Amino acid sequence: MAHIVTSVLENRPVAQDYYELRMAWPSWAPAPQPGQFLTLRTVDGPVPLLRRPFAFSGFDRADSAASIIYQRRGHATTLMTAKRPFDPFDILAPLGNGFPDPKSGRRPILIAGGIGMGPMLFLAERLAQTPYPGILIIGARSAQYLPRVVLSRSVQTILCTDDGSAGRKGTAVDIAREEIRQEGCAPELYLCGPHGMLAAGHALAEELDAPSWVAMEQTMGCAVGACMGCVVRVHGGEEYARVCMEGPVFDSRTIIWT
Amino acid sequence: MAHIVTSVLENRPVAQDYYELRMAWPSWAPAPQPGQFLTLRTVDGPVPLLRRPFAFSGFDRADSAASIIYQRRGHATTLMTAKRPFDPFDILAPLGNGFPDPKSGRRPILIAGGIGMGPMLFLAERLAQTPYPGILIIGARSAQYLPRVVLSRSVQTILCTDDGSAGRKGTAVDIAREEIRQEGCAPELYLCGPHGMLAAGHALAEELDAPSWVAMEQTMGCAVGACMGCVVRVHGGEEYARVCMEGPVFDSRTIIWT
Amino acid sequence: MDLSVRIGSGTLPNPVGVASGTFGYGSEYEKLIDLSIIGALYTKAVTPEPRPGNATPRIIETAAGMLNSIGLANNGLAGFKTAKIPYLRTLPCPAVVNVAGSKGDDYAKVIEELAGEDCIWGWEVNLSCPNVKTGGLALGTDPTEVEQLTSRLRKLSSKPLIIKLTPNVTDITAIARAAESGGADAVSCINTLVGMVIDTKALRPVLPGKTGGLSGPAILPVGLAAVYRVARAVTIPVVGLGGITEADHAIQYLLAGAHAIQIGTANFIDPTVHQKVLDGIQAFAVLHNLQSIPDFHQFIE
Amino acid sequence: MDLSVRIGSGTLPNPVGVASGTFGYGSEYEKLIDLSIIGALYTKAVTPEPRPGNATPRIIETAAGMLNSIGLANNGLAGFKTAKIPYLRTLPCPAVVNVAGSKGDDYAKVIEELAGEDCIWGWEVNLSCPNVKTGGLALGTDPTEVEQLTSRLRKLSSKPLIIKLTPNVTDITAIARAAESGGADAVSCINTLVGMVIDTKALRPVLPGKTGGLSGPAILPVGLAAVYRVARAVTIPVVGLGGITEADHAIQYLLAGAHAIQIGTANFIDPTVHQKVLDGIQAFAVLHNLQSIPDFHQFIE
Ligand SMILES: Cc1cc2nc3c(=O)[nH]c(=O)nc-3n(C[C@H](O)[C@H](O)[C@H](O)COP(=O)(O)OP(=O)(O)OC[C@H]3O[C@@H](n4cnc5c(N)ncnc54)[C@H](O)[C@@H]3O)c2cc1C
Ligand SMILES: Cc1cc2nc3c(=O)[nH]c(=O)nc-3n(C[C@H](O)[C@H](O)[C@H](O)COP(=O)(O)OP(=O)(O)OC[C@H]3O[C@@H](n4cnc5c(N)ncnc54)[C@H](O)[C@@H]3O)c2cc1C
Ligand SMILES: Cc1cc2nc3c(=O)[nH]c(=O)nc-3n(C[C@H](O)[C@H](O)[C@H](O)COP(=O)(O)O)c2cc1C
Ligand SMILES: Cc1cc2nc3c(=O)[nH]c(=O)nc-3n(C[C@H](O)[C@H](O)[C@H](O)COP(=O)(O)O)c2cc1C
Ligand code: FES
Ligand code: FES
Repeated sequence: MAHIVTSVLENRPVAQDYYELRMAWPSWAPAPQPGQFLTLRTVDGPVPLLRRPFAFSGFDRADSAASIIYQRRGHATTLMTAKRPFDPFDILAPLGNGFPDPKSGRRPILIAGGIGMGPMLFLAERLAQTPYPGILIIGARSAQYLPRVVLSRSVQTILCTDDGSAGRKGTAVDIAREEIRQEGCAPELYLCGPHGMLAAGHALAEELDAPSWVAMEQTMGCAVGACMGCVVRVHGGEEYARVCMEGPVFDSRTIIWT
Repeated sequence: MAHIVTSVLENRPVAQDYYELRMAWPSWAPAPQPGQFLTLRTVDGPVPLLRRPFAFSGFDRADSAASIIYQRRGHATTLMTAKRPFDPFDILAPLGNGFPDPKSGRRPILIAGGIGMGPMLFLAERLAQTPYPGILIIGARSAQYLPRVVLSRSVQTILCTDDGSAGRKGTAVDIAREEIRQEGCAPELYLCGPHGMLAAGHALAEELDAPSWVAMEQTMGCAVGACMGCVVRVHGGEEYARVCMEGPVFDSRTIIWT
Repeated sequence: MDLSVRIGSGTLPNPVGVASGTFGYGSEYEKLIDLSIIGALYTKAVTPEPRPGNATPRIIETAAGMLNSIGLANNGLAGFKTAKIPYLRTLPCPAVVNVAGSKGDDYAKVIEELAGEDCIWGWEVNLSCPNVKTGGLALGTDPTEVEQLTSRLRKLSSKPLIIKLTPNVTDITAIARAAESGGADAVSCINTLVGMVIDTKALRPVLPGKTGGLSGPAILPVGLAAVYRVARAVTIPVVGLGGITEADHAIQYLLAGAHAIQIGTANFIDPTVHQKVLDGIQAFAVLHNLQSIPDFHQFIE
Repeated sequence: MDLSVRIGSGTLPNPVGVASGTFGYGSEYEKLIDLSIIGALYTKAVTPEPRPGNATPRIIETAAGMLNSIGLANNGLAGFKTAKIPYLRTLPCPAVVNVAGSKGDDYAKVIEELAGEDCIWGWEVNLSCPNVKTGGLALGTDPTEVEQLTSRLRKLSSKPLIIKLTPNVTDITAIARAAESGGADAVSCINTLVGMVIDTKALRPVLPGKTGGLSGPAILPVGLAAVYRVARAVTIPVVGLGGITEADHAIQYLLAGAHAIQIGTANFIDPTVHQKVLDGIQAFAVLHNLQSIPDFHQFIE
């Protein structure tokens, strides 16, 4: 984990309300892993006050560049859309734990929804370079929210939309279930997206008795484990776990799904 | 007085840390007079919170344009330097009373210092079109603070600097005293600038038994007379007068100079 | 939807008022906005004697807020009668006179002398102004005093009597209950928080009176917590204020239990804020099919 | 210049501390900053029993501030001893243990059990946490209770004893004087203000516990006013905090009468803030030729 003041390289729309921001990555800084995140400051002043967390969507050591994909939602993300190449970019990174490798013999099924697409793209690209490449399933409400421009040819990708306006019609978890059945594989699930999608993914994993990993979200204060602000309820001795330290990636069976 | 959402036409540096911002002036809006001011909002959010007051430095009915000259000081004025042509510009204007015409037979001597230059340029241009043109004396700390690019050829102008790096050496009030002595005229003083300069101008007016008008400054809340925030101490029945309503222009003899 | 708000013997046409000290007596804003849409205009404080107010500067901006130390500057009762009453008679919205002083007699005197004025809709009793030295703490910090003063003032007028609460107390609900027992028709909260800013270049407090009253967006959460608690402690209506700059904030106050709200500092920033807030409240009511203001209170326990 | 600060039997190397609850126990930040420049590290609150903390979300941003409702989440005394004490032994700066509880016995228990630990420099007694229900108001709102508890704790340890004051009281100076009479070596103020935010889409308070504690730039003027008044009410040192995000703010606290300061929320925003504040204080001292911290107090009456 480091405090890095780097610069923006590129900031471009990739789907409706979604942007990809690439930043220079200093050689001394630790390399981000899929599932890890950064927190960034949008302004020098007191509004917006807190740093905002975003998962890495890619990292390229050769290009010395890392990227995130973000959705314009409120004040901070709106300010982010105005960032231009060479603007300074103040981040804490890399934070959190990242996704584990799939267990041997397991077929990685990567399920992404909404702002969860970033880390899944990153993980999919990584796995594509290993002997155990995954299937990436990206779900969106409708066609315009699909980030077509950032998709990689080296990753087996399935697009789906709730309204059927592009790709297959259905939720990403439903499509995953179909794919797994069709392939007849022993899957390992990786999920990032809205809470309901993660819960559905966990239910699918239980159904299939498969390992599954979910990247959780929670409003953050410090993002370094100090404030106890970002917790989620987990089974076991401690009632809560910190998303920024024990997570953001959790074995879905440790989470108390309510 | 009106709430006007207009647009920026031009925003250019005119001296070190000084900028001139021209804005479109809607035909329905009342015409600003020399000495009057506007208040503007720099952002939609809560920081900076309050509107900031600036005196008009010019108004051209034919061009449908008004202008201000502002100095970059703190948060709001720094944000103002980033305004571009066609940016929306939210103002309340015109506010305050404005300068009166000179009394008959009097020679208008206009004394400007620092951020006081705007209203003096405006007044000087106005008087230049009357049978009683004035002398405009602009004082600055040194050469780079003199707004040469905005000076009008139709106005008799004297520049002076504290350090003698440009124009005559001395304070604007000292130079005014010299000019008046040399001309042997019956002057009427108009002043805008730092508090100390206004007080010195008042002392000069007393010395010469001349009428004198000062444009005062005070931190403002509402700028429309409602909050009693912007007062200055005055002689007479009421202990205080509001800069935004009874001013910003006062007969210098009504002010309690401390 | 019925936007009206009943407070004691009176009814306000809508819940969106403008706060004392931020809107003068109305005339200052009439060129900028249509005063007839204002639910209630709370005047600048009136004291028995004229007050020049405090030394300057009186205002300083803070992070998402401002400090003021105006010091109850006003023309006094006599000045109010000659200079302001004639204007209030022409006002197209209800006028609530904000009453202030340094002791009980001051408040009584103002209400007694103005009680017969038809153009006055009601009273808002400012027990909380932190700018005036009443020998230490503000009058409105002691429940017993508040109850006594309220019942004294209650006898002087049958017009709606609103007690304005200061947030600078240990338990604002105790003060609110005291006002209720004393016969108040409503309480309004919050007044400003005590604050200070020091000029590290000049090496002195920015405000000559050292401390001032903090208002604006910064205090919104404090006002909301106060209104939430007070609304659960009393049965009379609560008028909520503090930090409202947009409709969403006003709706938060109504959801928290307020029957009406006031806009203060935001008037300085956007003269059209009143209209926007009123429109937003109506749109929210339509969205959730609310028939009247008390319907806003059903959502939050 | 001598940056050290004497509090009771102890001395802090410099006046810039990091506030309880915002810096964990230090380990969380050691990868980001040099902990040896920290004047005092105030730990997350320690209670006798482990506490899981409150339901989520626990944090919500407000205008220039944030509300938190962490709920004193901590491992309890036993957990603190096994999991944190070994780390504190390696800490290159003084560690002040922030002590919390719901009743007097809780505080006494924590201090009694930890009194022998050499790695603990002193105690900060949090009487003000608004997140924990102690049957209504916080413990630290009643002067008599504060004096009694302070003198009880005083007897348990000779290490510096700092009483942390809540701003949610009518008269913070009365509480400060009570702490002084009880034998406190210093008071620190302020803790968070009670605040609330309502989600008008979800139609419920954002924080499940409804209210939370407001911190950050928004509360700077409130903290400064409190420190200014408290510093004039007691003779023991005052540790100032609330809303500090830059050196200028810290200097304002020192000018107002504080002997030391703490940085809270700002740690989340800029991990290098501590260094910047310390540098700024030193530059200010050089500019004005100040020899020691009390020299900051000469400017403002
Ligand atoms: C570990 C993690 C990874 C994330 N990765 C991504 C990503 O890759 N792409 C993406 O678009 N978004 C991501 N988010 C969400 C992103 O942080 C929020 O969308 C962003 O903070 C919104 O800020 P805003 O000011 O625009 O909106 P606001 O109006 O402030 O808030 C909009 C929403 O974002 C949430 N939010 C606000 N502040 C924070 C905060 N400090 N921490 C967490 N959530 C907050 C709010 O609860 C609200 O639901 C991630 C969040 C977490 C916790
Ligand atoms: C009637 C009037 C006319 C003015 N005309 C001009 C002008 O023509 N050109 C020009 O450059 N400046 C003018 N000023 C001053 C200008 O308003 C301030 O420089 C500006 O508000 C600074 O804002 P900031 O955020 O950049 O600086 P800040 O850091 O906020 O403040 C810098 C200085 O400006 C003062 N200031 C801040 N807010 C206000 C406010 N709401 N009202 C008044 N003063 C404030 C502060 O007291 C401080 O001394 C005028 C002021 C008044 C009252
Ligand atoms: C400049 C100013 C003057 C004020 N004067 C008064 C007053 O005379 N009487 C009063 O009861 N409240 C007064 N207040 C307090 C406001 O009415 C209101 O309670 C407070 O500002 C909080 O609301 P806001 O955050 O919307 O401004 C004043 C506030 C400001 C900013
Ligand atoms: C997330 C968070 C947790 C906190 N936890 C504690 C605590 O355990 N004990 C305590 O005394 N104060 C606690 N505080 C209060 C801070 O120590 C400090 O008093 C307050 O935040 C004001 O300072 P600031 O504005 O610099 O943050 C906490 C504050 C925050 C933001
Ligand atoms: S955000 Fe502070 S512990 Fe995770
Ligand atoms: S700024 Fe409000 S009266 Fe002048």
